[in-house]
Amino acid sequence: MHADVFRAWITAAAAIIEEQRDHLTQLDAAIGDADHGINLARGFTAVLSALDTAAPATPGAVLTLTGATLISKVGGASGPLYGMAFRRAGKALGDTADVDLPALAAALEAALAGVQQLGAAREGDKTMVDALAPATGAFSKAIAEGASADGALAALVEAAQAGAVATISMQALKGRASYLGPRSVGHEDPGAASTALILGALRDAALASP
Amino acid sequence: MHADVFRAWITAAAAIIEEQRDHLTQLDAAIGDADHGINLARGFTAVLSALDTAAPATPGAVLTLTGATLISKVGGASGPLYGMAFRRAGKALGDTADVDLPALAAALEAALAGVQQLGAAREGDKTMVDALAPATGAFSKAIAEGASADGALAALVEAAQAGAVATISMQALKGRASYLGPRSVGHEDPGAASTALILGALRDAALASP
Amino acid sequence: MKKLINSPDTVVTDALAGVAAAHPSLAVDIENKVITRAGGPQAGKVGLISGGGSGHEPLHGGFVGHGMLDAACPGEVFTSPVPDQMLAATKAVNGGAGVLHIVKNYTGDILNFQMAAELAEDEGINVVAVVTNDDVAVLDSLYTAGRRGVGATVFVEKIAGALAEEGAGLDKVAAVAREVNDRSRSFGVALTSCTVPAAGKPTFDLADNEVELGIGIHGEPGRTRGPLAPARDLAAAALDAIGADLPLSGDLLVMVNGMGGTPLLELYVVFNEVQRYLAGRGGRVARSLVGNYITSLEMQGFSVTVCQLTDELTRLWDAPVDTPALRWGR
Amino acid sequence: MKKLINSPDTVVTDALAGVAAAHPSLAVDIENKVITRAGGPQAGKVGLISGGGSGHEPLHGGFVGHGMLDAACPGEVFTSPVPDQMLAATKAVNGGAGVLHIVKNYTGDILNFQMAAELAEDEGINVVAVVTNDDVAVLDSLYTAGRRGVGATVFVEKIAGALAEEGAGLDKVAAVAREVNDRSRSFGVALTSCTVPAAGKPTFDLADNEVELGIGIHGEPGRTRGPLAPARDLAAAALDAIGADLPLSGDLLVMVNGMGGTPLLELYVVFNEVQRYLAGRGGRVARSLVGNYITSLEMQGFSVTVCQLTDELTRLWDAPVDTPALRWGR
Ligand SMILES: Nc1ncnc2c1ncn2[C@@H]1O[C@H](COP(=O)(O)OP(=O)(O)O)[C@@H](O)[C@H]1O
Ligand SMILES: Nc1ncnc2c1ncn2[C@@H]1O[C@H](COP(=O)(O)OP(=O)(O)O)[C@@H](O)[C@H]1O
Ligand SMILES: [Mg+2]
Ligand SMILES: [Mg+2]
Ligand SMILES: [Mg+2]
Ligand SMILES: [Mg+2]
Repeated sequence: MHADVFRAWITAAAAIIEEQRDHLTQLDAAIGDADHGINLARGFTAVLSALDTAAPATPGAVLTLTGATLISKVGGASGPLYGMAFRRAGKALGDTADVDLPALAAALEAALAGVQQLGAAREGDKTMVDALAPATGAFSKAIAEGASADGALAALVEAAQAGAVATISMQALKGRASYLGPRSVGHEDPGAASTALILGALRDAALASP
Repeated sequence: MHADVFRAWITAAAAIIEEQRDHLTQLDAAIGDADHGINLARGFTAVLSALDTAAPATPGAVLTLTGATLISKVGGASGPLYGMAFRRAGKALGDTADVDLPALAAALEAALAGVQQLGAAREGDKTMVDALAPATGAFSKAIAEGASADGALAALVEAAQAGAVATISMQALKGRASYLGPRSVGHEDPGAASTALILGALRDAALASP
Repeated sequence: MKKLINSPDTVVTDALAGVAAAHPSLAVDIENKVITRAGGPQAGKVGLISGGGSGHEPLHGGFVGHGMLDAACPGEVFTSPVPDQMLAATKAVNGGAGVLHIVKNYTGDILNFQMAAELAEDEGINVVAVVTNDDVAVLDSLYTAGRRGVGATVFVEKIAGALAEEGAGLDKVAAVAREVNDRSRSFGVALTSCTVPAAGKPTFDLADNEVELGIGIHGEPGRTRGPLAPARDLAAAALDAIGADLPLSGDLLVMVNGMGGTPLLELYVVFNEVQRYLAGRGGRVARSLVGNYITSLEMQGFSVTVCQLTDELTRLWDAPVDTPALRWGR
Repeated sequence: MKKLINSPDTVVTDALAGVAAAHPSLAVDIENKVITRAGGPQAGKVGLISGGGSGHEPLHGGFVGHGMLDAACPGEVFTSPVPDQMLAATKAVNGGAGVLHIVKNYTGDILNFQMAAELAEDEGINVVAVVTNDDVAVLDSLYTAGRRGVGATVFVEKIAGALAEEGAGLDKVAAVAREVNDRSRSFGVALTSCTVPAAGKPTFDLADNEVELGIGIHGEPGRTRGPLAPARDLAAAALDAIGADLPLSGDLLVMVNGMGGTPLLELYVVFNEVQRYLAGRGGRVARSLVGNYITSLEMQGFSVTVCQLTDELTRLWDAPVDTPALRWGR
């Protein structure tokens, strides 16, 4: 997969975030402060224009610029966390022009590591990690088992979506939702939901690529 | 009529004002600042305890103390105006122990004169004057024509009530309601309404007297 | 009705007890509802008192202190105080040089202060009353009780207070108070109504897409109702009304005042539009206030007050003031 | 949604333009959203910066000035600012003696300030971060992101700012900031919700007879919901929670803070109950603030913050301060 696929990914992610903006904000209103969709929509809009201006040549450069822009434009908890995720993924890809599935898996593992290093959340804490961790795990496992691109990407997205849904029954231990204690149970974590959307955009972009 | 009749009047007035408190306040909400009923209820409550403590011996003293207490306790526009009205009425009665109808009529004329001197409102300005002026006029006229106490007091109250209702179609030229200009038309003036109630209480007290 | 009170009957006295506890520089007579400077009257200094209904805080009690008022008498919520309070305040601040009554133009305030002044004169105290009437939303004609006194009252209290602090006589202090009022105009806009505690329900209703243009500080309706519009348009509506009555050029003292329930963030948005509008017409915001200074309980909305400055008025505005709500220079 | 804005996207920058126009003593970089003192960095003085989401005004921009902050960086409404802003502010106020970051304990603020500090260190600027976490409504345990930083932030900014103004070094300034935070606790109560402009609807719903006990400044739900109660009981609920974590005896600095939509009249009613409660437990209100200092847009409600004073902290509290929202002594 070349740089254009990754640009397509970010473009698709920006589109679905914009579309789901109010939904994500409402999820955040229930257990946070009602700005997650607003934050990410603002961030990805800035990312798109940054990609237009800089037109990075490699997959790694696309993701690194995406991460840096999110850090500069989003704020809140999700800005640094998603920013770190994309930057680490970009750095992991180095300057290869054509990314294969194992390299993509390694990049996603690096993204997860970056999020956990910065935010110190573990699986079960009711955060984006609960979507990202199972997703990367399922993706790497599928690839190791020799799955096709379709199969591996399907596994990635299914695991992310299942992980996001699973946060509904969790009590938040990190982030703003943790202030609610037991009252956080019964609501889907907005960051986990946005992670599932962003990984869904990755699958769509990758499958659309020749 | 002796002092007890006048005490009975003020007691009955306090009761009806308390009962109509919210209605008067709502009338004031429509074209003023939603406190007329509250103001008068506070004032007449204070008047009752003042009458209990001082137990004035003459009709004039009852009304003078009523006026002084309203001035001290009500505030707003209606406090000084009703206060002046009762004080002037009390002074007009002097220290007679037994007030006849002509003396009562003269006292009410003095009350009206006091209100107009202080507030400079004329009939038609949509104020308490529009209830008080026709009422005193009708009362004096009935007495001059030799009407019975019942008849004269009935004329007093009917004219006051008709005057209050007539304020509905007036545009306010005085007081807070005047800020509304033409928008003040269509609402009954709260002070005219309370004047009709207070004069109604006078009739009841006078008729109840032996 | 959702309010932080113990009961509608005690809200004013409970708040006064809070004022007493919060501000050692003030002396508060809770029973008679009079707030004075702790120091007592200053011999030879003109005393300044004002008063009006409660619910407009920090006006007037928050402006008692060095360089501004000597005393304030708060009435019940939205109801002018009674002559007894005003007389007590007048006596408490009389340092022998006479007392200025600063009265907002409402029938109730006028009548009660008038009676208080007569009582004070009977006790040999020289009283001059200055009436503020800066609200251009009301046409000043034979067909109304006259323009209402609103934001200019804050300017009058500050500037007349500064001159009195310098030792000027009663006539001079009254003259500068009248001058400030004459050079000032205001206009208010409400986004929501407010609820008088004892009434228990909102004074008026506004639809979600409506604003009241020309609102009074007691929730008296204004000139017209209009659609909810961007801050730029609402600021322009207020300034158009003011500009029709007062030239908006030259050095100006401008207050963008919150009605009590409007966030400071929004007041700064309005102030930005106000200063842009004025700049476009040759007006220079030489001095300004942005915040809650003369409020209407929890009402959301704003008012704009503009005063044409002179060098002398600017000097007096800049003079030291030390009150709970306005403080600089010491 | 009824707000005095031009559009949700421009509310923060429009307000910053208003701040710039209203306060000549401040320099406002509207594009980068950084408010600094007009003077620029003072050689040899420790620089103090803070920042956080907008919607809490006057916090933090209203506290920039002599004796308090050197700079503030406002984020979008209820969203922490980004590292770029914090870095720009840090560079702008660095007088060579290092820079103190005053950070309220929220994941977003922590992470963004952390990144900014790393970037600043890369540029050779010595940065120390002090995190405020005074909100007792949140249990400080492994099961939460830790207590939130609320009202104590105002005390920290004032007192650390005073010490920095005296020329103390970064370590000493950071130490007193931590001391103030350690000696302070807060608890908030909401009567109504608030609406983030870009969201367009209230963050949460409260029934007409309900209050949220332990509300956060971004409308985060608190410990529990309770019935609307008299001010006396709500004040007691807040102080019971604070007293469970901090002895309430001795000389205290007490703030009764409005959430933005509560009238000052009601805040004084609450303050009266607070001081009576404290007096009953041997606490003396030695210093106090009553008003809107750390708000949540138009939310109605209050918070109480109590700080155990020492002679040194009292001295630093009394030191001159000259900012838009807090001013005395000059
Ligand atoms: N420590 C953390 N580790 C990982 N993710 C986190 C952490 N804290 C918060 N998050 C994620 O951030 C999301 C909230 O993002 P957002 O609403 O944009 O920021 P804020 O909470 O500052 O308003 C949460 O739903 C959660 O998924
Ligand atoms: N100038 C006046 N002359 C006579 N009556 C007046 C005048 N101004 C106001 N009023 C009466 O006072 C009433 C309002 O009283 P109230 O609401 O208690 O005082 P306020 O208007 O100060 O709130 C009006 O309904 C009107 O009848
Ligand atoms: Mg959020
Ligand atoms: Mg009224
Ligand atoms: Mg009134
Ligand atoms: Mg946020």
